Amino acid sequence: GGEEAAGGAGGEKTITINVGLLVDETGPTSDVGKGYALGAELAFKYFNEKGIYTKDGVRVNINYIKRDYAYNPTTAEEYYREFRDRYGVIAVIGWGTADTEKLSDQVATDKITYISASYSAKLLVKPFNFYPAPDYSTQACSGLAFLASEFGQGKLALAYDSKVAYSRSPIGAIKKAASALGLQIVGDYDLPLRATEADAERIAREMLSADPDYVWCGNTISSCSLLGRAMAKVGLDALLLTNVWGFDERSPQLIGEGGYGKVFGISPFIYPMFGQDVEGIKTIFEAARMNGVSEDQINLRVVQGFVNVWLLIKAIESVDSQDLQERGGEALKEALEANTFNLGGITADTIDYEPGFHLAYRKVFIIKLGENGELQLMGKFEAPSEVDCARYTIEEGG
Amino acid sequence: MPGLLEQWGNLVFQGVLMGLLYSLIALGYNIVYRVNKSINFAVPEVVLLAAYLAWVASIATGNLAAALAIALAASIAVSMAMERLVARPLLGRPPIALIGATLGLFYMLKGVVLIVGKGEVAVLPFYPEVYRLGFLTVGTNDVVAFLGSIAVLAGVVLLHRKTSFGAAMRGVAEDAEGAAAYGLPVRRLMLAGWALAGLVSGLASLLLAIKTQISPDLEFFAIIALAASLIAGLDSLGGIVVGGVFLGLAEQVASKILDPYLPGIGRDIAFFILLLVLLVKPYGLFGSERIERL
Amino acid sequence: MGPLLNVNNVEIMYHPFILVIKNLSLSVEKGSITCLIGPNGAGKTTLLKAVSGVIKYERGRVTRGSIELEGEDITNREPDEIARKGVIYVMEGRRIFKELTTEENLASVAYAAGASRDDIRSVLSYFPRLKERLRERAGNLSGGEQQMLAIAMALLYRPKLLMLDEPSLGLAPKITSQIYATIKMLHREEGLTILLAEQNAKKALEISDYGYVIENGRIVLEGSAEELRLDKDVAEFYLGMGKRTSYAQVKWYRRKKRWV
Amino acid sequence: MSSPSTVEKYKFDRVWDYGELYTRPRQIGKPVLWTEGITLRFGGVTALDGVSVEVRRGEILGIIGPNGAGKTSLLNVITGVYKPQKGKVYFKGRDITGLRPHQRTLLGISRTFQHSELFHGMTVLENIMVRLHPWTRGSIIEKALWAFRAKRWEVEARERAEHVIDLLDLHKYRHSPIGSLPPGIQKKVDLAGALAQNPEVVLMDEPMAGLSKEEKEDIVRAVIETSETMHTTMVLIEHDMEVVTDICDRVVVMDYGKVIFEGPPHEAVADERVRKAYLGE
Amino acid sequence: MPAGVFKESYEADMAIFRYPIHWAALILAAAAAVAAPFLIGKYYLNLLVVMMIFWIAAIGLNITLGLAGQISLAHAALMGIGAYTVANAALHLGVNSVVILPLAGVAAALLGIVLSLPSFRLKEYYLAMASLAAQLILEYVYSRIDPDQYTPVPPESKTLLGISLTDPTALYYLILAIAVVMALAAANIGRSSLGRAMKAVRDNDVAAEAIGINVQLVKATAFAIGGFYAGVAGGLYAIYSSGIGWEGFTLVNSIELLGMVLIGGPGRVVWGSLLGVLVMRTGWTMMESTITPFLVGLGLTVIASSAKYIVLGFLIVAFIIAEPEGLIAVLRRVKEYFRLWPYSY
Ligand SMILES: Nc1ncnc2c1ncn2[C@@H]1O[C@H](COP(=O)(O)OP(=O)(O)OP(=O)(O)O)[C@@H](O)[C@H]1O
Ligand SMILES: Nc1ncnc2c1ncn2[C@@H]1O[C@H](COP(=O)(O)OP(=O)(O)OP(=O)(O)O)[C@@H](O)[C@H]1O
Ligand SMILES: [Mg+2]
Ligand SMILES: [Mg+2]
Repeated sequence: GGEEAAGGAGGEKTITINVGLLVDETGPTSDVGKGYALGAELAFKYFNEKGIYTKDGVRVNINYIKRDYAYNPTTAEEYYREFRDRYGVIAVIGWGTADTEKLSDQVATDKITYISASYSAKLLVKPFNFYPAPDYSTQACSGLAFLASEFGQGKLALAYDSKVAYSRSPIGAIKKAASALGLQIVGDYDLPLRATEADAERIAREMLSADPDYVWCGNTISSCSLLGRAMAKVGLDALLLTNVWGFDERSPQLIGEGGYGKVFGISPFIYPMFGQDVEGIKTIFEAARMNGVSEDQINLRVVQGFVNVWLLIKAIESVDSQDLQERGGEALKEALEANTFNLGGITADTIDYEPGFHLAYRKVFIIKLGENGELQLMGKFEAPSEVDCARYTIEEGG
Repeated sequence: MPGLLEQWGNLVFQGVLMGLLYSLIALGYNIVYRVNKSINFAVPEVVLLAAYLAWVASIATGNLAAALAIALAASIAVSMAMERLVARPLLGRPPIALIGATLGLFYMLKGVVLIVGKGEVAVLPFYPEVYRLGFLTVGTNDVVAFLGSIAVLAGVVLLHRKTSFGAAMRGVAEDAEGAAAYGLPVRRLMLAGWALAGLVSGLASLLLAIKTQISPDLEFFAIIALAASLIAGLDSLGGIVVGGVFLGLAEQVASKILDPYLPGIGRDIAFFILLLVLLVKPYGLFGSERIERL
Repeated sequence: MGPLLNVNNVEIMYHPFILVIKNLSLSVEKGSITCLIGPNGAGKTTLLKAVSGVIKYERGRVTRGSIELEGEDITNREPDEIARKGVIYVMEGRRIFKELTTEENLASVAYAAGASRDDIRSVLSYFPRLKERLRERAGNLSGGEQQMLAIAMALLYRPKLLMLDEPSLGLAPKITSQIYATIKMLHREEGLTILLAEQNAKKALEISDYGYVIENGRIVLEGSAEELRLDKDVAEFYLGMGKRTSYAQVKWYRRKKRWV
Repeated sequence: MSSPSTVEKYKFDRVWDYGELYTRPRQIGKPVLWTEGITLRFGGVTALDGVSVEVRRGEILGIIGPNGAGKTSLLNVITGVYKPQKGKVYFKGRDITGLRPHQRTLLGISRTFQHSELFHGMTVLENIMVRLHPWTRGSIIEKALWAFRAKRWEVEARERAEHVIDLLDLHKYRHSPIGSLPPGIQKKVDLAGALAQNPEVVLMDEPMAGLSKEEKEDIVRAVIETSETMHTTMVLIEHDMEVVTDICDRVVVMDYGKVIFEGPPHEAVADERVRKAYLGE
Repeated sequence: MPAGVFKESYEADMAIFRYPIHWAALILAAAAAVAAPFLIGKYYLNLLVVMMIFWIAAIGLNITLGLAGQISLAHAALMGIGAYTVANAALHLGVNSVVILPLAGVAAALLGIVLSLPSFRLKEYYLAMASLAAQLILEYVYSRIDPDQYTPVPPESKTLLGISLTDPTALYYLILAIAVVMALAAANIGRSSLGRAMKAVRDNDVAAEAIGINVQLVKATAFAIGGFYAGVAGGLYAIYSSGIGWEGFTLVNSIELLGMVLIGGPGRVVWGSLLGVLVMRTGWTMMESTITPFLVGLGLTVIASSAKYIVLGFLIVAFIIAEPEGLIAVLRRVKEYFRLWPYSY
């Protein structure tokens, strides 16, 4: 809970709550982790500044505690304990898949709302875990659905690191959904997160013999862009679809001419570059300006951080102070499940959780690496409702 | 069957190429060992630092050549600093002390690298052209890396083989006090050794950055290179090429053949091999045994 | 002509405050063989280490007095600098690079001494035994061969002053004689100046012109080799001459019980 | 190749009570340790070339020979540090060629080293006590609890150590680390350790090299005392002919890996080959 | 030896607690340890728990590395096997996780013996790299048996005599007891003849064999004991945490453990290890809540997150250069100072 405090602007009553911010700024995912952390901090500062008010109009001041766990779940747990036992947080803004899944049962018993940047489907059924996006499986299926409908049915090859929870998480669902989407799986390739160019080239060459029309890359940007490059080098003429962490503003540079017009990325959120007239993106730029952060630093990862915090704040704004102080995380959870949220139109669809199944929505944006090397927004898509990829993953998870 | 030829031909070429890059980094380890009887566990971070500096500088100056020069200078400077501030005070201390200290340096440099490179994934402004030579597909980056690494390897090996410089270094490494008594310029030799190592690591990292992309994973690449240098034997130079190329090939072949059964084994195969080799030949394939008389 | 080396009442300490040499003075004439004799722990090695500068590597230093080579002060200088001035120290216990081959041992010193392949060849001509074992790793040479190698390495500098520390340590009588023969020959043919530290006083005094007796850090006696040989204390304690009591007769040790 | 367990431990508790031993004079008995045609090669070098020597119970045997003759190598073959290409080593009529060094120690063969091989991380006392480890008693658990057999053993070992500390008069240095000791003392500690093992045969590799006359006398004293009181068989490699001629019952002279003479010291000194190969006068 | 304290038997001379002052210190420490839960908050209590867990692990490594001189970069992997033993037994067989602890230790000890095989032929750097290879290989194996990077440890398995160990205080006392016992055991082994044999092997293994020490046996024992400690520590970690994943036991963690031993004092098995843990583990966690915000406060946000690496690395290097015997030596000097203090006895 949070302690009361008189004062604040015009002597109004304000309460302060503690929120943990668990990020990776020095670990293997720090390239994106830094942006995410920046976005989250911007949001906290911005909204604290603008003023956060509970349903009954009490001002809430969020005091966030940032910890860098370097993508090591063990460390993550230690910091989580610090959040809980030392600062008594009622919510945590988290990061990776392994650590979030690891903590998911703990937060349920501690009744702490946990909003992560890991969109793993397993978290959908965890009572206190949320994220303002579709799960990886749904995202992947929606992306594939787009390919199938846009470029026709065809053969699909999968490349991912089977050692890593995040890369593996949507694979089962994809395999299950493929036929329904009119795709035929022609190969499973182990592409390590730490792949070298040689590895990528080898895999691309092996794909040649399977001759796929589409390739799914389930890794992060470094190996996915290497794969894109390699495909061009070996002359594999297929379309590469990468999931949310495998593609962003850097991709044109990393992949190079070879991939122009051939690579597609998925994102639950609008890229800042396409969002000049989107309300939420404007808000982010404003927040950046207020904190002296230059606009060119605002990329997809910043947006991801920002919206996670934003969602939390929306939840706070839809409970009343009494409830917030007494039931803390639990109140937030219920609020999140009870209402629908719109984060200034950044998300591909309005957020609507149902109790016990926290799937925010099913649409995703598709971004294309255009022939001219510019990114193009292809629009929003979603898989037909009968292919329920989230369910597939949850069921296989057992 | 052309398909097969193309598959394996290119696989072998890429394997050998990666192998040469491994050898190059391994060289950085072995030079230090030959002058200091110590493994420099900080090499991976030196490699990273050089790569990131090159990237940052290339953006700042917009001139690739200048960027590379800066990166090289930096890696040499860092390496010399390590000798001066860490290796030298530890002269005559047991290996474990140096292992510990260089691991400490590893941490320190990691911090610096994070500040410089922000853990980014990046590429140098060097856009390879792709050519098809028969069944081979080579990019200009492949060619540069290939020729570059061979040139450096040859140069260093010759330096040690053809001049008494090499012998002097090893003398210093074995017994600094004795060497001093015979009037060997112990301090200068050690500094020179580390500087050379720094230069090699720098070059290796740049070729690597040109060949593939810059990312924190290069760290792991450099650890595999360490395996290569032990497979060859810490005090051998020529052997390194064998060790490195062997690993480079093994990595690709193993992945190609074993992946269905042991997914992702490729990145770790090096350590299986290392363990096997050491169990059979405790001082590596080409390393010379230590003399232990009573 | 003046002395080649002058040691003016020096005091030598090892880290932190282990005082080993207390103001000691000696001088070495050009072209002479001078020997230091004395029991263990007397400080012979320490003195030679100090002159050659190697003592730095054992965290020791000259704390008082000065060491002069042909009038030039070389106190506490870097060993390699002193070596380049022509003062070479062949350490106690045949310090050679055991992992390196005989050849590489010579090469490594040649690098520092700026000696050519021919120099190496000409030095080897004094040590036929070594020629046969050039490719053998020095650690596998027998004691005598190692001592020869050590001296050969020093000679690559064409030194002004050659300092030998217990060259006969652990060597068979015959080998010892060989080594000393070699030393004498070098002295004769190259006109080398030699400073020799020995416990084997008999041998040492045979070949040297002048001698100093050091006992715990001080010079207790000095004089020409003959004088020393005739001195009866030296005769008794170092040369073991006169009525020597057989080792078999050493009086039986009384067992005494002690607590911790 | 028998494993440590199958080697019956050499009875450690040989009589420690001198009273009656003093009275009984040492007499030289039958061979206790002998080699048959040992040949040892290192690459090109032939260190030992068909060496057959025998050591008789209770005697003090000197081994001399020019440097590189193969004395230390022979010692290392006897103690199992080197494996000979040809030949066998027998101890008390038993072929021990296959045993590992520590097993031979258990049988009652101890040695000292030519160059200081002491353990620098430990004090003099520990250096001596560690020599007794082969006979240690008590399981790891007991050791961890510092109780029962383990504890009793520690005390007993300490007593044994103190005995040899007495013998070689090392009290001053009991708790001082090895590194700082002058070479003379280090040689003594080495010998003390070997004697503490209370062996049947002790092999000494140049125990007096580089020592002053007094120190040599101390060592000789210890050697003679042990030989007289314990009737321990002694093998002594030494370059100092005075010592050898004074205290050895027999000498073996080696040259180029061969035995060139075997017999009483005074004959050796007179022998022509020995003079040529070794004394060089 | 201070005047007034005489020892009339070798036994007394070889005891751990030789002087009254030792006993005094011991009693004080004991009191403090027992009182801790009532004096400090839950968070700090957890820090202590983690600290003691890694203390046990570090003691293990200190025996393998500090006493027997066998460099091991696979110690974290040994912790891993212990942790996985407990976790899987609790998860799949529903075994009480405290009961299974000894087994976790044994499992790790056995793995330790396997890891000791290279040490029969390898030394120094080659041995270090062999163990590094073993570490990475084991990581690969773990990542196969635990692909989700997460094996939960059901809370219901964490009970002792009906007391739930999810309560930090209970867990604290349990681990305190285990840690103290194991520390004492380590100290005893260190001063026993086995300990001396290990030191001998460390200082000069060829000579050690020649004077009658079964070097291979000693090495294997050292690895086994080290493994046992690591295994128990790993098991305790599984009990402490809600679940385990293989990235908890990677090369980085091994290096961390090595750092602890080197900083604290190799060969100073008990206290050296403790100090090392204090600096490397607890210090690290604290840094995040002190140094980083401090730097941010200075407006150095760029370097804030990386600073801790630089600081830690610097600590390691500095200690190794300045204090060969590690932090413990510094403390000993302080102690000497007080020993000479008038009336301190
Ligand atoms: N590195 C050192 N640190 C401290 N004390 C030392 C060091 N080296 C030698 N000593 C001490 O200095 C004294 C003189 O030793 P030194 O070796 O010079 O005598 P020495 O005459 O050469 O004896 P020897 O005849 O055995 O060679 C001895 O007491 C020795 O313990
Ligand atoms: N480990 C080894 N490797 C190679 N050669 C060796 C080895 N040990 C000994 N030798 C060779 O064997 C020969 C005999 O050596 P050894 O040490 O036995 O002679 P030694 O009689 O003990 O001489 P010293 O009196 O100098 O000790 C020498 O030529 C030596 O080079
Ligand atoms: Mg001396
Ligand atoms: Mg010998």
